[in-house]
Amino acid sequence: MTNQEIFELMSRFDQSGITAFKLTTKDVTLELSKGVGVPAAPAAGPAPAAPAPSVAAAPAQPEGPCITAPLVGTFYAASAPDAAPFVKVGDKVKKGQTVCLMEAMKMMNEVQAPCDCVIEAILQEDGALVSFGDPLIRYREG
Amino acid sequence: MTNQEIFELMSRFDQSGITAFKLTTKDVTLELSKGVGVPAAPAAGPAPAAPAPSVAAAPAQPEGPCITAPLVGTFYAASAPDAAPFVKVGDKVKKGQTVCLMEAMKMMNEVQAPCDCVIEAILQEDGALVSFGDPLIRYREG
Amino acid sequence: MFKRILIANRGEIAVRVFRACRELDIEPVVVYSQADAEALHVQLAERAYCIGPARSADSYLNMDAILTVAQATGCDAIHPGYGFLSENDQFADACAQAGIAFIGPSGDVIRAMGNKAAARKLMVAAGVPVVPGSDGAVDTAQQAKELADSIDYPVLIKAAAGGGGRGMRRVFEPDQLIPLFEEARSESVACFGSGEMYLEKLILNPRHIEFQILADKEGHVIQLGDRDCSIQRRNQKLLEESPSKALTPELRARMGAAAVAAARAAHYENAGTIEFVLDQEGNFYFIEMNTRIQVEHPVTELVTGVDLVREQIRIAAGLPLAHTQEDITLRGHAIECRINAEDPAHDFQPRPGKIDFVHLPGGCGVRVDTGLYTGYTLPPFYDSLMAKLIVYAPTRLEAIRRMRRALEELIIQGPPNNVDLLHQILHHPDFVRGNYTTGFLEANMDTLLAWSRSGEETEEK
Amino acid sequence: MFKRILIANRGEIAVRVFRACRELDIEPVVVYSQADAEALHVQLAERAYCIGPARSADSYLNMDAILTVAQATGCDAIHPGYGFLSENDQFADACAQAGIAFIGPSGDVIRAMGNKAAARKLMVAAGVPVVPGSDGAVDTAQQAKELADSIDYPVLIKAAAGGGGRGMRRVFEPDQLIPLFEEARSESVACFGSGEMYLEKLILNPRHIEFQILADKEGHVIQLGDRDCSIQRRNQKLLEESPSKALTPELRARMGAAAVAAARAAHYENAGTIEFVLDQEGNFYFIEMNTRIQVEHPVTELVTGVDLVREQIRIAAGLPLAHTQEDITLRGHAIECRINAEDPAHDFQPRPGKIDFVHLPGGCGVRVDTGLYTGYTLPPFYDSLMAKLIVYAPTRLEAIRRMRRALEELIIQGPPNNVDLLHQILHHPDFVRGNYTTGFLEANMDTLLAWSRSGEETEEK
Repeated sequence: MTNQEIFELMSRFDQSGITAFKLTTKDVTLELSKGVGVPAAPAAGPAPAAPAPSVAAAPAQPEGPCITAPLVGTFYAASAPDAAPFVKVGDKVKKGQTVCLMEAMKMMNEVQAPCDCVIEAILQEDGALVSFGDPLIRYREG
Repeated sequence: MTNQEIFELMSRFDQSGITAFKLTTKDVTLELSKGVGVPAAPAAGPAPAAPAPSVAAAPAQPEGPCITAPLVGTFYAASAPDAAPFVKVGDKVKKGQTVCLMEAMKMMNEVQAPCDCVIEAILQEDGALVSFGDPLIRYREG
Repeated sequence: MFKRILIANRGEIAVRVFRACRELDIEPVVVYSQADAEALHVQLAERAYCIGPARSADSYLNMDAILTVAQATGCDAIHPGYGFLSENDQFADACAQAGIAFIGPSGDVIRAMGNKAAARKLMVAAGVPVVPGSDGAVDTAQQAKELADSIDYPVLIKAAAGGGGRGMRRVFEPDQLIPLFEEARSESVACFGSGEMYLEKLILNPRHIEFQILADKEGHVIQLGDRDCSIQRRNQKLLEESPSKALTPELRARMGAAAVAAARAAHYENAGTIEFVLDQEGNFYFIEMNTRIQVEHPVTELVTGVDLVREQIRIAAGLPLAHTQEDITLRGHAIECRINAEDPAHDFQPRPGKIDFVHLPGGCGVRVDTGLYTGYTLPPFYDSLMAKLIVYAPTRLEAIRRMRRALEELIIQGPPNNVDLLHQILHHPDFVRGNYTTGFLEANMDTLLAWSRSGEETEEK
Repeated sequence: MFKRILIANRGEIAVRVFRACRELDIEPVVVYSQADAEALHVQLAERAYCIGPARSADSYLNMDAILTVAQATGCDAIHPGYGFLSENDQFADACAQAGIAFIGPSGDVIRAMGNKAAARKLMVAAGVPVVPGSDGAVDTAQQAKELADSIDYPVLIKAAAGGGGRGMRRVFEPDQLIPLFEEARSESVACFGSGEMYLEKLILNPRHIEFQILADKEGHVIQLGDRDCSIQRRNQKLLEESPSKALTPELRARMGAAAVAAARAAHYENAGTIEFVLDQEGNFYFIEMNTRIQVEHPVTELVTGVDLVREQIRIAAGLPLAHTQEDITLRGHAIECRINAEDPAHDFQPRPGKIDFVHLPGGCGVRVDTGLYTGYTLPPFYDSLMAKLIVYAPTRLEAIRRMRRALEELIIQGPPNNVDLLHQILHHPDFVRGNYTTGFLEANMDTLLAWSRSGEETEEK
């Protein structure tokens, strides 16, 4: 990998909302990360003064691929308060299988597994309001 | 990887919003990190908008040692409008010899050579108002 | 009073509403698109939710997402700002159905004022002058002639399907009316396949004058004076001031009364704006009503001392107006400049990008409303408004001088912007005299841009 | 009017005067020390000259250097700002001799008001109340007793040479006067080798109230209302407001009249401030006159609408006052917070250094006067004032809430500052009620600092 290629990767990374980057090829490993909530370069962005810290800060970035929220809404791990959760850590699920629900405007939206995979972690609390794009469930393919 | 390549990587990293950088190749591992909240490159200071550029900008830095203005005042290369200048380029002067005058509050202040030296350049125009500390005359010892 | 307000907008207006909430001890909840994760309103907020990807249709126009957040966070009101959902009648209805106060008028009022023909009829009935013309299509040249004779010349003939000047004719002489009407209709038929024609009075060199209105749920309506928004480029306002130099106290009173009558006729509630054109003889005509807070509202705030966003929130909460018409006096003079990320030298192309360094002006009589900060990257998905610079001074000339020095202090390092152009406008003799119409920018753009360039060259020397 | 003004100061006040010059179409010439080459006033100016090294005595107090620049650049006036040479009678004289207008009163007036004893006599003669007491030394305990009986208790006995409370006694009961006087004198003799004693009325829990004055060369004198500057730490003002909550309209009128009388007695010219202490019974006493613009002048500008620095320049140019007393009405409420580079947690140690990032608040009713910018380094040679945050709102409570939100928006990344402390003051019940005296900060400092700390801990969680 040439420096020029690295610069390009750095620049893309820098301008993106991505906070961690790791690339491994046969010859090279490149890891990049950025402080949470810190806008790209020269200076850190404003943060609230006296009151509480910004909730806008992205949640801690889990390692591995995640199923993310397809819309802003309330996260439900189960179909009803008393029911068993759709999935739990260690479960093997099939592509298209429902893994959780997202409620928006009193509509329940089923969220489905993108591939055959094993559930590694449930990243949201049941009943939490979750932003669009936030990670819901971490998995590994298989 | 040459030092030059590393410098380039450091510089890019420094100017970016990236806070951690790790590169591993067959031969080399390079790790860079920055404290969060500390701006990278020093932000450029403000400069005037529509009107003329700032006179405050430091004058072009001459190479070599200079005799600087010991006070703010008017620079005179000669003792009178018609008189020959105290010194001209190429002159050899002795330590303590008067090289120019600075007028402040109608008082003439003689500026003297700090050592035996050869005059290399006269850096101010006759009659110009010169800031404290600004270079007046460039010289080389000898 | 509300406990929690969702701010359904971005940019400087989201920050503006956020500030008003904090000052009223109301908890603001903000939303943002994925492109705005670093935006100032998000950084300031304790509660911020991403409602969708960058595209407005999927985020700031996504009613379901916004209402979902409002309900899940227990918001009792939504402030729509301007643009986006602010004049969307369905959104106002949906808020009402969800039991959340929409900070603005009802869906019915938005619908009524959003339909130009209906609004025009309402105004005519309320005795508010509208631009004279055919209230619908004119079928024959003879009908057109009769109408033109009755409303007096010059008149404008325009094809319903027209565009780009095709199918359009200005008529200054009565004997030209019939031939030009026929010409225009033939052109329209040829170009657009339609012979449907309209006719209206041609307003030469108009001023764009608007009046700020506040109306509460109890039916109290007041006007807060005028704003002159004639400095426009392709209907985009660039600089606004209050009060207008074109109005005499008598004319201001008459237009203000007409604005109040217009708002009453619309059964208006909350803050709104009545837009008029003013011709050179001092005749004014209703154009449209904006049923939301306007970008240029700060100039009114400065000359009246009334915090309009605060009043919007109070009105929506059911409180009566805090001021009577007698309380409102215009004091001093205010000017607003819109600082846009656009390149005047290249046809005003929008220029988003990284802001490497910002230094905002301050001091006596200077207000800045912005979402900018050093290091912020302007996303390319939304409008190019970066900041509003507003000055206030006892007189117009002092305000002009204050704005010049404020623009001179403003530094935005990054993509090109329109600061130099604004600075040149503030030096143009016609602007300084207050002698300008909506044609000012088009007529003077070449001169102004040349001045900007020569300034740059001087600087580079 | 002047053509060119030399600004003989630095920091935010240099920027303030610079702005006023630009707005009056007067060319500003600035000077700076070697430590200030990167300062904002230097960056803004087209003409800037370094007048000496960092040490004030060699630069900002260097009269010859300043006059040299003024003369060589053809300045017809010098604005001294506050501090430095602003109350230096010799400098005012030197300007006059050099034919350059000093923007302030004459050297004679500065001398007269700078001598406390002489100023006190002048005020007594003009009927302005002064703190009752011995006009000079009290020779015997018996004389002290007689004086104390006549001015009423409590009184304060103090040694001329005293300090740190030594040689000082508070006397609340008449029969304690003589024993305490002897005690204090013995202590003074023992500690300082001097038995020279003074006596004055002890003002319990005073308020520091000052009145802004403007006076022109024609002898017109007006007052522009009061400022309450009681929030002080070791005589350093931290937060000021106008109008004071402690004054009734009647008391305000009486104090204002006394301030005008004081300025007239001094044959005052230009902007000045009459400082009073106000006791809990509503008695007020002249303390001193400040013969310059004050740090806290913006609060008066906001409630009166008068640009004081502009007026200073106009007066010095020989123009009559632009306002009569009748023109001046106090409208709304203004508060100023001084943002200092100091660490409240470590005994308010000054903390100069690099400012890595600045984000200043803005929006409705917010004014910032500062020389800060992102990347600026505060030099360690001068005072720790970084910025002044000033808010304006219709009522005091709204102003308090606006200031809170402005402080919440303010971000200065770099060395510690006093923003959290100010934020806590604005939440203290006694402050919110307006129920505070010059003892407020000392009495509440521990609480306020504890609140600041707990806020930080909460944030870190």
